[in-house]
This record gives sequence, C-alpha cells and structure tokens, in this order.
Amino acid sequence: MVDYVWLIPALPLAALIIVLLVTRPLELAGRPRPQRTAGDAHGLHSVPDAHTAPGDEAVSHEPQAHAEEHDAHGGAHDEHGGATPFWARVGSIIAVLAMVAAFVISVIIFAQFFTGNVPGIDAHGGKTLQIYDWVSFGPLKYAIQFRVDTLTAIMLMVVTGVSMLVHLYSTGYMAGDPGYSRFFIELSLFTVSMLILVLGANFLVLFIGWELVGLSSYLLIGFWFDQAPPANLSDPDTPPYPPPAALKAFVTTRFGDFGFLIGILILFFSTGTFDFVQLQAATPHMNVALLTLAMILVFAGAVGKSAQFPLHVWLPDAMAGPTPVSALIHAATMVAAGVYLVARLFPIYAGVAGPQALQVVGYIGGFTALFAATIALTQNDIKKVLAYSTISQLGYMFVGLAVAETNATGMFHLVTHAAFKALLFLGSGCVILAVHHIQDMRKMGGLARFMPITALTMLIATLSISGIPPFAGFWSKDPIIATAFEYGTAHGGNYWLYGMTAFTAFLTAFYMFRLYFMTFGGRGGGVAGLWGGRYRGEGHPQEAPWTMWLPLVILAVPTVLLGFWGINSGFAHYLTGETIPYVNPFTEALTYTGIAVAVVGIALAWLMYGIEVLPKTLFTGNPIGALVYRVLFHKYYLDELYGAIIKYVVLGLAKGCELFDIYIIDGLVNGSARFVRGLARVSSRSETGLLQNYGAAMFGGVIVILVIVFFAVGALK
Amino acid sequence: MTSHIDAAQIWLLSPELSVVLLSFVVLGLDLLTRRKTLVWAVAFIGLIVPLVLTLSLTFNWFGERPTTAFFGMLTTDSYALFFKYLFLVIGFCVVLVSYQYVEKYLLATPGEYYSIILMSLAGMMLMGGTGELITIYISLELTSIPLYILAGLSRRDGRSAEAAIKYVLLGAMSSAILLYGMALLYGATGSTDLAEVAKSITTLGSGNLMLLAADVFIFAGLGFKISAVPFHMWAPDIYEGAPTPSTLFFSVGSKAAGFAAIMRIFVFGGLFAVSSSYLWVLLAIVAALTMTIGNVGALMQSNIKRMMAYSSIGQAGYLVMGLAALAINNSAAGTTAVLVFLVVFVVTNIGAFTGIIALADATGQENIRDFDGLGRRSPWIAAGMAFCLLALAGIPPMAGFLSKLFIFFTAWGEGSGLTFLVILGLINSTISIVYYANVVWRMYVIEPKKRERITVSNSVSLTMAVSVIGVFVLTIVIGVLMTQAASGAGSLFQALGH
Amino acid sequence: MVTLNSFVVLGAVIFCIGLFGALSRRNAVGILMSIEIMLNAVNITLVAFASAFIHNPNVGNRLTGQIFAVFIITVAAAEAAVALAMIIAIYRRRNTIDVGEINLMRW
Amino acid sequence: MLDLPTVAFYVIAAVLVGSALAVVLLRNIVRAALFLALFFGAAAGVYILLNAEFIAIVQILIYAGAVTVLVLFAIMLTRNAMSANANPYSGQWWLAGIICLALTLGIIYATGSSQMALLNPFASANMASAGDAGGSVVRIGQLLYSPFDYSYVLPFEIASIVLLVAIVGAIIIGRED
Amino acid sequence: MLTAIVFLPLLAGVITLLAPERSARWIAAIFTGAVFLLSLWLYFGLLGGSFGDVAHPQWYEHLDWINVQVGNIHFRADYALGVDGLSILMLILNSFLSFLAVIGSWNIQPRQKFYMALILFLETGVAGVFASFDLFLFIFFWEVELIPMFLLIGIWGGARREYAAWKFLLYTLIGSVFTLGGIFLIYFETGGQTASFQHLASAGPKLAGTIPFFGAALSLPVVIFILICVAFAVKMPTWPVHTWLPDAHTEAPTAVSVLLAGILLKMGAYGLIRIGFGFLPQGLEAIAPWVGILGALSVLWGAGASMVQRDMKRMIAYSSVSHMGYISLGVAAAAVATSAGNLDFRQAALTGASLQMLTHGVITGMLFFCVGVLYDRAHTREIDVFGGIGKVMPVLMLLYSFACFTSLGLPGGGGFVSEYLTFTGAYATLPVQTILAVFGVVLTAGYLLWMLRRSFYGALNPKWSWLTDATLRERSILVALVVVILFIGIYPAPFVDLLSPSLHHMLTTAQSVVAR
Repeated sequence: MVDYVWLIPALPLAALIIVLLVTRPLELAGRPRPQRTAGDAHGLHSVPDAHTAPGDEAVSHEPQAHAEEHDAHGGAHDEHGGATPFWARVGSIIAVLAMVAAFVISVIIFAQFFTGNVPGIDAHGGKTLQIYDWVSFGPLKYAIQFRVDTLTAIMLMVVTGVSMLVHLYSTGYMAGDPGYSRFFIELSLFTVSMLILVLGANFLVLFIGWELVGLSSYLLIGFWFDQAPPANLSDPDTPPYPPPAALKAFVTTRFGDFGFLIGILILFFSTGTFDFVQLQAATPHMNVALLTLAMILVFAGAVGKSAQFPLHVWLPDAMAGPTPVSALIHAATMVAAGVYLVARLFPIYAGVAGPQALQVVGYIGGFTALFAATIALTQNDIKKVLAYSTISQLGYMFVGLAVAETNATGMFHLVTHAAFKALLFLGSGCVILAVHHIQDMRKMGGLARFMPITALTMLIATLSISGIPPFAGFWSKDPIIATAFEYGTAHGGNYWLYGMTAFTAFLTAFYMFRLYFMTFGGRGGGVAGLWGGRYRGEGHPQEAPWTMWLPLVILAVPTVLLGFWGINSGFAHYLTGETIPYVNPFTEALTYTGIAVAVVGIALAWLMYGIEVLPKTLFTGNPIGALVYRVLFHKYYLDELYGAIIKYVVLGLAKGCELFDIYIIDGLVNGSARFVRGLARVSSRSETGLLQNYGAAMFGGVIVILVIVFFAVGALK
Repeated sequence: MTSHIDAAQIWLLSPELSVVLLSFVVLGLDLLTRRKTLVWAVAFIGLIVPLVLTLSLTFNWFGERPTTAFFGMLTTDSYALFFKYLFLVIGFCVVLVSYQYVEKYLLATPGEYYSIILMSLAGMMLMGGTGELITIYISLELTSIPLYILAGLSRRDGRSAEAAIKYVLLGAMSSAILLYGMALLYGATGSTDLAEVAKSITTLGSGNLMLLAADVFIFAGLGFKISAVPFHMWAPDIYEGAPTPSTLFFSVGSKAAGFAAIMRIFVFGGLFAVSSSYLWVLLAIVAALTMTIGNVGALMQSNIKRMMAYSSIGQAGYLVMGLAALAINNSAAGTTAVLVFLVVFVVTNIGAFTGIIALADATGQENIRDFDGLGRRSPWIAAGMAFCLLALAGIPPMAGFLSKLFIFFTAWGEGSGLTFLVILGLINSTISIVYYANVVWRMYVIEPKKRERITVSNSVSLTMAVSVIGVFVLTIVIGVLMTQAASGAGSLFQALGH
Repeated sequence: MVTLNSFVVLGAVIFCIGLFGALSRRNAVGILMSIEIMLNAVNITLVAFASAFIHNPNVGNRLTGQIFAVFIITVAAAEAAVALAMIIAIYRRRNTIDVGEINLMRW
Repeated sequence: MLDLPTVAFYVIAAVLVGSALAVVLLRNIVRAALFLALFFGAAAGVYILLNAEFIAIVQILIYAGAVTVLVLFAIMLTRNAMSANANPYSGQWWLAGIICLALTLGIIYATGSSQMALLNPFASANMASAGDAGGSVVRIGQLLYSPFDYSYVLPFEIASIVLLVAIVGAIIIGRED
Repeated sequence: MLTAIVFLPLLAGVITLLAPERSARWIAAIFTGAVFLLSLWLYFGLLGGSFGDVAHPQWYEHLDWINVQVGNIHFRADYALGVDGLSILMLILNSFLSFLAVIGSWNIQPRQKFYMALILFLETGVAGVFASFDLFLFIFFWEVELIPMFLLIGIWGGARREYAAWKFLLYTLIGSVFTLGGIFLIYFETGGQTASFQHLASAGPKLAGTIPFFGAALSLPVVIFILICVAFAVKMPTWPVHTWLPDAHTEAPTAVSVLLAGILLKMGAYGLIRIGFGFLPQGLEAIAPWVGILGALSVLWGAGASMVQRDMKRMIAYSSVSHMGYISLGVAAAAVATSAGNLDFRQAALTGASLQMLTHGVITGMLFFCVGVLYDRAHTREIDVFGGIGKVMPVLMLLYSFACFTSLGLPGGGGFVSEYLTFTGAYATLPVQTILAVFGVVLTAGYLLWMLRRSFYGALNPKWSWLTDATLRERSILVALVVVILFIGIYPAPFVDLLSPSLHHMLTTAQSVVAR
C-alpha cells in the first residue's frame, strides 16, 4: 500500500478539481441571476441573492445593506439558515468522501508500519517514492519524491484524520454560507498541501508543501474577505478582522521562511542534496558551525509556521477564519508543521549539529510556551484563548524535541495535541454557532445545559490539555516536563526549561478551565459550577447538528485513549523503531508535582470562574497586577511594536527608495536633459541672423584651425 | 592621356553635357509653351538621357572607356560614376517633388527653375568627375550660382531674398578663401592637376606650412558647402528662407558635391598622404564640433526647415568623422564609409523634405507645430516622413542606422585616436533622436487642430514612395552599396598607386 | 629686389584688407566690393606664382596661374552680377541693403 | 638694389593697398566704388609687372570697366538704402580687424617660412625682371581652347555655362514680380 | 522558418495598415496566432533531437548581408538567424504574449488599426533580437522596437505619457551608446572579421589584456563587458538605471505594459546572458560580485519602492525591477568560478535566471492584464480608492490573487521554480548577495498581498458596486496564462531541458577560460 501513498494527496486533489471545475460551475449555473436594471448601480436588490460568493458571475450588489448585515453579526459571517445549493452539497460530499478514502489508506499504511509488513523498506525505516523529476544538474537533483516512514505514517493519520473530521464538521458549520463550495475547495487545497508537506522526501517537496499550506492558510483566514472592518480594530477583545489577518499570517510566516530558505541553501550548497536521508549521511562532513547555523535557520521556518515567539503574532489573528479552519490548520496540522520539520531533521539536530541548535529550539519553545500561556490568561475571545494555548502547546513540543533523546517526545505531544486541540476548536465552533457568532466568553456561560455533547467533549479535551491523567495530554505532556527536568540535571542544574514548562502547565490548567467555566459553567451550574450556570448572552443556544457533534465525539475517543499508546514507549518504539527504556511516570515524584500544579490551576479557575468565590479582580486589583494585566491583555504590545517597525522603518526605507529614485536618479536624468536643452538654447542664440557674424565665424574658425595646425607642426616636429 | 579631344572624350563628358543641353531645352521650352506639366515632364524624362549615358560609361557599352579626358581634367573612375548616379538621383527627385511647389510659390517660371536646377546638377556631376583644381572651382561655381538663385526664388516673403543675399555673399567669401587655398597649393606644387600635385607634393615635407595653410583654406572653402562647423552658420537661415525644394536640393546636392570635391582634392591630390598626421586631428575637431553643434542646435527649433538645417549640420559631422577616419590612415575605408553615408543621407533627406514640401504644398506652413496630427491628416506622407526622419536619426531598421554604424565602425577601426569621437558621435545620435522623434511624436501623437485631410499631389507622393522604397531597399542591399562604394573609393586611391 | 615673396605678401595683405571690408562694411554693395578685392588678391598671388613657375620645364608653359586668374575674373564678374541683382531685389522688398538690418531669420 | 621694376612694384603696391583701404574704409560708398576702379587699375599694373599682359588687359576690361560700372549702377539703384547717419561699419569691426590681422600674419608666416618645392630655383629671383614669360595672348588662347594641345577647354566651356546661368539668374532675380 | 517568424509580423503590420479599420484586429490576431504556432514548432520540431547551443544553432539561416573589406577594415554583418534553447524559449514567449496582447486590446480605441500595426512591428523587432545570430544584426533589431513602443506609450498612454515615452526612448538609447562602443571593441579585438555569435562565443572568452583609460590600465574583457551590458542593464532594468520603467509601465496601455514587462525587459536579460555571459564570461567573472550586488540591490530596492506605490501598475513595475534582479543575481553567480566542482550549482543558477525570464514574462504579463481589466472599468489604478471589490469581481480577484501568489514565488507557479533554482544555485558562489535577494521574497509577499488586501478585501466601497467582473475574453487570456504558469510551476522539466544544452555550453566555455 505504501507504493500507493500518492493516492492520499491525489484524492483530495481530485476532489478539489471536481468541485472547482464541475460542481461549482453547476452550482453557479443553477443560481438565479439577478436582472440588471438601468441605474441600479446603487439601487435596491431583492434579498435572496444579495450575497454572492466570490467566483460568482458579475452581479451587481446592494452594498450598504450588505455591510449593515455584517455589522449586525458583529463582523462574523452571515447567512445561516440560507439553503445550501444542491450542487454545493454534492461537492462537499465528494470532498468528504475523498477524505474518508484518504484516511482509510492512511490507516492501512499506518497499520502496515505497525505490523512491520512494509515491502521494500530501506535501512532508515522508510521508503522513498519517486514521483517525477523537476530538473537535475549533474549530481544535483531537484526531484519530486515522497518518503513514507513511521513519522510520515503518523502525520498522515493525523492530517487525514483531523481533516476528514473537519470536512464533515464543515458540512454542518458552513451550511448556507454563500462561499460553501469555495470553502471546500480551499479546505481540500490545504489538505493536499499539508499531505505534500508531510510526504516530502526532500526539502524541495517539503518546501512546496510548506508554502502551499501557507497559501491555504491565507485563503482560509481571509475566507470572509468581504467583511466590513469592526469598529475598534485595535481592541484585543474585538474578533480579528480577516483581511489584515490573512495578510499578517502569510507575511509573518514568510519571514520565517526567509530563514528557512537560507538554511536550505546552506545545506544544499554544503551537501549537494535536498534529500533528508542523504542529508543525514552528508551533514557529518560539514563544518559544524555552519551546520548549526543552518539548522537554526531552518528552525526559523518552524518558528514562523508554528507561531513561536517572536513570529507568533499571526496565529491569534488567524482566528478570523472560520472555526473549522482554526481547528484543522491553526491548531492540529499546519502549525504543527514546524514541529514536524524539526522532528524530521531530528537526527541532524541531535546527532550532527552543534548543541546550540537544539538549545535554540528548546529555549524558544519553552519561552513561547510560557509567554503565550500568560497572554492566554487574559483573553476573553474564546478562539484567541485557544490560539494562545496552541502557541503554548507548540512550544511544549519544541521543548520536547529539544530535550529528549528522540523526536518521539515532541511528536507524541503533537499527535495528542492534534486530537484535543481540534476537539477544542470544533467545540468552540459549535458554541460560537450556538450563540450566534459571539466569541466573547463574557457573553456566554452555562452552555453545558444547552449543548451537553459539546460541553462534555470539551471538558474531556480541557482535562487532557491540562495534563490530568488518564487523558492523552497527560501522557504526552508529562514526559516533556520530566525530560526537561532530566535535561536540566544533565546540564549542570540548568532547570530553566523545566521551570518554564512546569509553570506553564499551571497556567494552562488555569486558563483552559477559565475558558471552560466561562463558557459552559459558572456560578449556579451543576456539579459545582461545572455543568451549566447563568447564560450571559442572548437568544437560545442549541446543540449543534450531528454533522458537527459527531466529529467531536470521534475526536474525544483519541483524546481519552491515545495517551495509553505512550505507555511502555509504544509510540516512541513505533516512531523510531528502537526500544526506548520506559519509566512509569507514576513512580516519579515529579509527575505528581506536575499533576498537582495542574490541579492547583484548575482549582484556582474553579474558584474564580466556576463557583466565583474569588473575585475576578483578585490579581488585577492592585496597581502592579493591573499593569501586568494590561500588558498581557495587549499581548505585550508586540503587535503595536511590529506595526511601528513596519510603518516607520520598513515603509520609511521604502519611501526612501522611492524618493531617491524620484529626486536623485530622476533628478540626474531630468537635469541632464535640462542641461542639453539649455545648451541648445545657447547654441541657437549664436545664430544672430547677421551674415557678417557668420563670416567672422568662418574666418575666425579658419584662423583657429590654422593656429592649431601650426602649433601641431611645431609640436610634432 | 590622349593628346587631343576625340569622340571618346566627348562620350566621357556626355552625361554632364546632356544635362546642360536638357537645361537649355527646358529653358527654351518655357518660351514656347505655358504648360507647366510639359516642361516638368521634359525635365524629368530628359534626365533619363544622362542616366543612360552614365550607364553606358559604367558598363562600357561603347567599348572600353578611357580613364580620363580633356587632358586629365575629366576623369570617369568609379568614384566619379558613383557621384554621377547620386546626383542624378537627386536630380530626379528634386524635379519630381518640385512640380506643385514651383507654380505655387516661386518667382521663376518652371522652365527657368528646372533649367537652373539642371545646370547646378551638371556642376555637381562635374565636381565629382574632375581631377583638376580650376575645373573643380568652375564646377563649384556652376553648382553654387544656381543655388544662390534658387534660394531667392520664393515669391512669398522677404525671407527668401534675405536668404539669397546671405547665401551669395557668404558663398563668395568662401569661394575667396577656397581660391586662396588653391592658389597656395598651386604655389607649392606648380600645378593644378591633382595627379601632378600628388606627385610633386611628396617632395614637400609633411609639415610644410604653406601646404597646410592651403589644406586649411581649401577645407574651409569646401567646408562651407558641406556646412561643417565653423562654416555652417549660413545653413539655418538659408534653409529656412529658401523655397523648400531648393532647400532640399542644396541640403543634399551641395553637401554631396562638397564631399565629392573634398575627397577628390585631399585624396587624389595626395594631401592626406602627406599631411595626414595633422589633418586628421583638424578633421576630428571639426567633426566633433559639427555634430555636437548641429544636433544640439536642432533641439529647440520651431521651424522644421531650420531644424533640418541643423540636422544636416549634424549629419555633416558624422561625414566629417568619416573624413577623419579617411585621413588618419589615408585609407579607402573612410572614403567608403563617407560614400555610403552620403547615399543614405541623400535618400532619407529627400524623403524628409518631401514630407515638408507636401505640407507646404497643401497649407504653406512649415513650423514643426504644423505637423501636429499629420499621421491622421495624411497617413502615407506622415508614415514616409517618419520613416525617413528615423532613418536620419539612425534608428533601425532603416538604412540610416547601418550607414551610421558603418561610419562609426570605420572610425573606430581606423584608429584609437578616433574612439572618443565615435563615442561623441553615438551620444550625438542619441541627442539627434530627440528632435527627429519629436516630429514623429507630433505627427502621430498630438491631435491636429484641423482635422481635414491633406491632399498631396501625385508627384510628391511618388517622390516619397521612391525615397521610402529606396531606404528600404538600401537596408537590404546595403552590402552591395558598400561594395560599390568601396570600389569607388578604391579608384580614388588607385591613381596614387596605393 | 622684388621676389616672389613680395607679391605673395602683397596678395595676403590685400586679401585681408578685402576681408576686413567684407566683415565690417554694413552696406551690401560694399561687402561685394570687398569680396572683389579679395578675389583680386588671389589673382595677384596666382599670377605671381605663374611667373615664378615660368621656367619650370614641366608646368611652366601651361601658365596655369594666369589661366586660373582669367577664370576667376570671369566667374567673379558673373557672381557680382548675380549678387547685385539680389541686392537690388532685397532693396526693393525691404528698402535697405544694410546687412545689419537683414536679420529676419535668426535663432 | 633699387631698379625701376622694384620702384614700380612698391609704388603700385602702395597704390593697391591704399586704394583697397579706401574701398574698405571710406564712409561714402560712391567714393569707395571709385577707389575700387583705381584698385583694379593698379592690379593691372601688377600684372604687367609680372609680364602677364593678357591678364592685365582682361582686368582692365572686365573689372575696371564692367564690374565697376555694375557696382556703380547698383549703388545708384539702391540709393538711400543706408540711413545717412548710421555707422557704415558693423559692430564687430574690431573682431574683423583682429581676424584679418591674424590671417595676414598667418599667411605671411606660412608662405615665408616654407620651402616651395618646385619654386626653389626661382623663389628668390627678381620677379619684376623675369622677362617675357610666354604669357602672350596667343599662348593663352591656345591654353584656353585648343583641342589638340594641353588646354583648359573644359573649364572654359563650363565657365560659359556659368555666365549663362548668371545671366538667367540675374534676370529672374532682378525682374519685377 | 525563423525568417518567417521574424518578418511575418512585419508583413502583417503592413497589411494591417492597408486594411480597413474594422478588420485590423482580426488580421493582427490571425497573424500573431500563426506566428505563435510557428514558434511552437521551433520547439516541437526539435523534440527528440538537440535544441542546439550557440556553437550549433538550430533552424540556422545564413545570408551574406554586409561583407566589405576595404583596406584593413573588414565590416561584416551577416543575416544570420538561428536559435538555441534560450532563444526558442524567448521566441515562444514573445509570440505568445504578442498574441495575447492583441486579444487583450481587442477594443482599444482610438486608432485601432495603427495600434495593431505597431504591436506587430514590435513583435518583429523583438523576435529579431532573439533570433539573430550575428552581433550587428542583433543590435540592428535591438532598437527596432523603440519607436513602436515610443508611439504606443505616447498615443495610448496615460496622463503623463509624454514624459514616460520620452524617458523610455532616451534611457534606452543612451544605454545603446555604450553598447555600440562595446560591440566595436569586441569586434575588433576578436579579429575584426566577423561578429557571428559562433565566432564570438569561441573567441570572446579568450580575450585578455588591458586597455588604457586615462592612464589606468583596465582589463579589456571587463571593459567590453561593462560597455556592452549597459544597454542590457537599462533594459532589464537594474538599479540604478531603472527609473524609466515605472513611468513607462504606468503610462502604457495594458497590453503594452504586458509586452514591455513580458518581453522587452527580457531582451535585456537575454542580452546579458547571451552576450555578456556567453561571450565575455571572464569579464563578468571579474566583476560578478558587484553584478550580484546590483542584482540584490535591485531586488530589495524594487521591492521596497513597490511597497509605497499608490498606483497598481507602478507597483507592479517596481516589482519587475525586483524580479529582474534575480536574473542579474543568477547570471552573476553563474559566472563566478570558485572551483570546478560547483559547475552544477552554477548551471542551476543560470537555468533559474533564464527560467525567470519566462516566468516573470508570463506572471507579470498576467498581473498587468489583471490591472488592465480593473482599469478598463474603473479608470483608475490607485490602490487605496478601491476596497472590497472582490465582492463584485470575484473571478478577477481569483485570477489576480493567483498572479500575485505566483509572482511572490509560491510553489505551483512558475516563479517558484525559477527563484528556487536561482537561489539554490547562486548561493554556492555568491552567498551574501543571495541572502539579500532571498529577503526580497518576504517583501514581495508584503507588498503584493497588501495591495490585494487594500483593493479586493474588506467591505465593498459602495462607489465601486457597479463594477462588473472580467468578461469571457479577458478570462480566456488570463486562464491561458494560468495554464502556462501552472505548467511551468508543476513540471518545469521540458523548459529546463530546452535550456540546458545552450546554458551548459556557455558554462563549459566559461569554465575552460577559468581553467586556462
């Protein structure tokens, strides 16, 4: 089956093409065309077709009404309850089916590796499949190759699995949206790209996937590109606004890609190959310092894509996209690509490059984990909390990669995180839908009563992320904290990483339960505020349809169970093929410390938001706390800082370039033209019209020439 | 050298002779008939006779032609024949293009006008075909006096008379200096026969001051004809004032004749051979000044004929550069380049002036401003004129580019001393494009104030067609032209035993 | 003793006197007269050279300088006729023959 | 040595220069024209001195006779063309003076210092006493239009056309519109 | 064959002028289409065989045009047309874009006939540049396009067209001044017998020695290289001689901008590769780091200036400066020969640079077409006055976004292929310059997407609610470009195979120079 791995990206690609070229045109053809009447440029239009998707035929719209509707929805998308056209629905079904098939193949491949029954596997435990050659110059190969090994198999599972569920979920979530088909196209595009990314056998393919997921991310963040801007963009409580968010996401990650690409260039120049397997063999011959630098630069790409400090700023804004997108791209898969990248190159990071490479990875990861968690404490937007949580958890993964002997520690967290974070996002999507596109948790509360399935699955995921056994999060996060401790021990008592991760665990538990309580629980709810409470919003929230809650339920299963794979280093063994010595966490005191920290966090959240016995101003009441709160609430003012840099430094320099062009270069150009013209004026003035002047010039010229010649004779003689 | 004049010698003279006879016929016809078309047609068709006779000389139809006649005063080497053809082409075109203009704007009757032109033409042909100073001088005067008259023929304003008087007085001054130079040359060598001059001149040192003074004076006198700086000052005024077909005639004819004479005297007379080390510097300086002043001066002109005057000064600069290339090694390459350039210049300049005449015929206007929107008012004339102007500017694909390239190429190849001159020339041709393209811009881009179409007489259209096709054909067969020019140039050097 | 050089110097001086007149007289006829002086200077020079060459076995008997002078005289007369005609023509049009005022065309 | 021809030369030269200066400098154009006639006559004297009698005759006939008359006619016809009180010299007379002076010196320098190849044996000879140089009218006639011996028949024929052109041209230019 | 490709448009132009106004566009379309097909045959006719290199040109046609020997001067200019892979690629690009340009200006007014004729003349000139195999013929064709372009900008241009047209003309001409000097030098220094490409390609790299210049002795090959490449630098354009481009691009009508960016700039790049690199590798090598810096500077400068542009076309024009910088970089990097081992890297760089010519041609062409669609309706190109028009022009938004993304080097589009190849190859020899240039990628993303965001994203500005989407004709053009761009982006092998022999030949020639 491994040989047919190309089917996995091919299936969603096929779905994409079918939707793009077949069902969507059919859908558009079936849509009633509004009649253009004379002078209707600003005229009124009947409602049913007032909101046409991009890609639509040229239609005249009534814009003001449109904008108003947007405002009414608080900047979120609209048109729920509008019917999804038949062909759009067909398209989505095709997409879902393609994903199911892809998932099935992934499962088979996964299983094959599990059983060890993979034909043609090479010494590195994988198989490289040639797709086609881009170009090659002598030994330099630019080949499109896929590589399947256990790491890939795991990623395939994660990507196709979550993607399949999100596709399914989206058929519900996006129902009635005018861009329904477009959504599925872009979603499929993302899936294809992500699969290319994880399947890539070399930097070229990986980079292709890497950039394409960036594109999909951009498109999906900007899915509601025609929203009107919210009134107060700079207020952190305002939901992010898609157009700038998309731009920001793309450019920020590109910034990381700049480093990434240079890293690739260094490696390619030094080794002459892009291939990961060959790189492993070739890098030991490289200059270590250069290699270390290259690896750090490659990590810069990961920093961008995985939203690590200082390039994390785009991810919270990326929440402007539809929630399924947030779940799939900005929680489960794409943002984990950076982690995957480091894991993929782990042999080089750990084995060949200097220790500084992984130290950079670890410290940036650890710092980001803590840093993002602190911001998450203060956010009121449900998706933003989750976004910062994602950043924080990604930081964990990097720490896991940096401190452990194998890449399994970090990867395991990636896998479990994919499950529970997707669950959390999808759950939040249900909530948002239920409360009519409000994302502010202060306007929620007590929703568990209205939507029990969502609440329950969300609770499981929250426990999981908080690191409470036996949920998956515990099994993946605890080893990271534990290894960080060991790492500290091994490095002369440098417990910074441990301290950061452990403290972050506390913060995580706190803010995640803050989120849970503010959304589903609250004072007066059942089970001590855990189940229901006062609903602070408007309207009557309802449980989501089955297409939406079913994925939640399905995701809840790995959220609960996946952790047990970690017992006895099962996951690590699968991934690395080696037998890793396993220490039962429950035999270690450290584990209990970790759990205790988490429990304290949960308890604090419970006291403040569950039963609300502690005032919310507990920490912010005093001036220092208030200041800290302000700083955290404004995300350390980093957006403002970056904005200022762009506005004044980058655009300033750019303006400088332009002014240089206009005044210096063109000044020279126009100046010389003016000079010649002046010369022309002067020289034509010499034509006085007096014939005797002309004669004088003639004979004067004769004399001058005569003198020159005579002097030349004297000089040459 | 045959000792007495026989039929064969008359045969050698026959092209010029027939032109002169034609001018008599035309002049006489004018007395007999008042039909302008007839006079015009006779003048035009009559020119076929000298053409045929020239062909007969070229291809030795009547037996092997003698090399010289009239005691060495008439030579029919390839160089002379080359110029004969060139002048005949000029004659054809000028006669053709004048048809309407003559009756509209000129003082003279057509018969007088054409006969004067034809006499001048005979003078030009003789200038290329003689190797003796007295004959050159007389031919020059035969060329010039009709030109003075032609300058003053316009009926319309005082500018024409003014042009004529300026022309005649300055021309006389230049004749004086030319004569003085010839006298000195005669004094230095004892002969006015250039072949003998070349022989005896070798005994004089290269730094012989009298010889150099003669060189300078002769160049000054002929420099007036080719409007080289600083002898160029007459050109703008006289171009502007003279009736346009006359302007055309002396912009191409006088210039070509001047170059014919210069090269004949300086090469055939062995002057370059003796004093090239001084003369090329002189020529390089003159070339640099000429092209710069011509091209820069043309930039701000508002009268198109005045602009064309400066343009032709600029073009003369390139030609003088060719002369410098000729002088530096006294080699045939420079001559070839000058000949090629002259041909292309003549053809393109005719085209450009034809456009001016066409507009003048129809509207009487001759400011650059008046060309606004000509592309819409008269597409074909505008296209042809644009084509020729751009060829003058040296923009491909027109032959002007190639001839200019060739002259630069030769100058570059002949000596490192001329490198900077070539670069200056290249810069100048960039400058020149500004004013040429400006006319094109006005014809095509600017919207005309009046939109009615301009009617153009057939003769003008035909001239335009001839010159455009000529330029086009020259582009393709420029290789052939260059070979012919090379043989012409070679014949100039042959006598010297090079 | 009168040598060839005396004649040549005489010619040069007269030529330049004529030139001065040509360049400074404002009357067009005056200019024309000055030009005639210049041409005469050339003639003197030529004839002097011809006399100097008279014993030259190759070219002496051709009297080239004298013949040249004849032609110059002829042409000068013709030129003078044309020039005077033009002076009269411009006088009729502009009522002046002051070359300082004949500057309709310039720049 | 001061022989007659030498004296004659200097006298004639003085008259020549003087009359030329008078032509150039005199304010009154009519007087200038009369001095022109004198100048032409003196030039003929030079020719006689050089034993070029034919040239001298022609000079008298054409220049002193025809051209002077022509000039005088022209002066008469263009009467009052110059405003009476205007300066007869152009503003650039000083420049013209410099040019002329320089040119004179240049030519004298060039002719004086250079060796005239074919002239060498004769250059220093006393020109004024060269004796009969064969410049007879017959010889000149031969040289002008003999078809058998070396002759300037071609320029001669051309000169005739030049005269014709001049006549035609003068008529065209001179006639009333 | 080549003669037909070069002169058929000329013929068509004349026919167009003679034909009635209404039929002009049809004639133009038919002929450009036919030429496009012919030029495709250049490729397909050779498929399976060799695409040739400069020593073994394909479809070679040769006639004596000028061959004069006078004294020691031998002026020889042959009518020699030939192609190798590089030329074939450019010829196809030329005919393709010309065809699209004709279609794209289907309804141009006024003076449609004249417009079409000029486009056809332009095509002839450009095709001649790419097909000529004699240096004099090359320079002959080089300037043919000037006047048609001058008039196209002048007549159909925008408000400042006069300034733009003149600037274009003079800038280009002044560049040619130096080039002609360089051509004379190389002609005489390589024997003064012929300027055929075959001869120069073998004799040029052998040039050595110095040339005196005001007392200093300058390396002869370097001097020739610099002289010749001035015109190319202007045309490309390279900083600091790029300022004509924004004006010309901005003022030119849409299709002309497409041609300007799509092929005219490529003439410069082609010249740089074919003549600068091909004939004088040693000259380029000596100054390669500086050329690389110029390239990188162009990249960054162009990108920087793009950011602050208000006019879409002006922005794209500056982006062209930026993207053409990659070509300079790639070519410079290919010329550096630090060791024999990195020949492959250098070939990658050179291939990337050559491919960038193609990809930039189609991508920027597409960008200009997109702006043109917008401008045709709105009559403004100012980015900030739009807003949210994606709502009413969804198809255009899609295609425009596609163009932007491929332009910023997103995989799947051709731009990625060329940039990636250039970077990976160039880093081997010019690391610092490459890193600087790579940063341009970030900036490119910034300004292009920012432009999209400001014009297409956000709430629809009610002022523009009447805008209509791209018509079928416009869509067909854009989709055709999409197909090409995707094809290059996904499967570049045919293009690289086409280029490889000629580029490899150049590189090995250069290599042998260094080895010597």
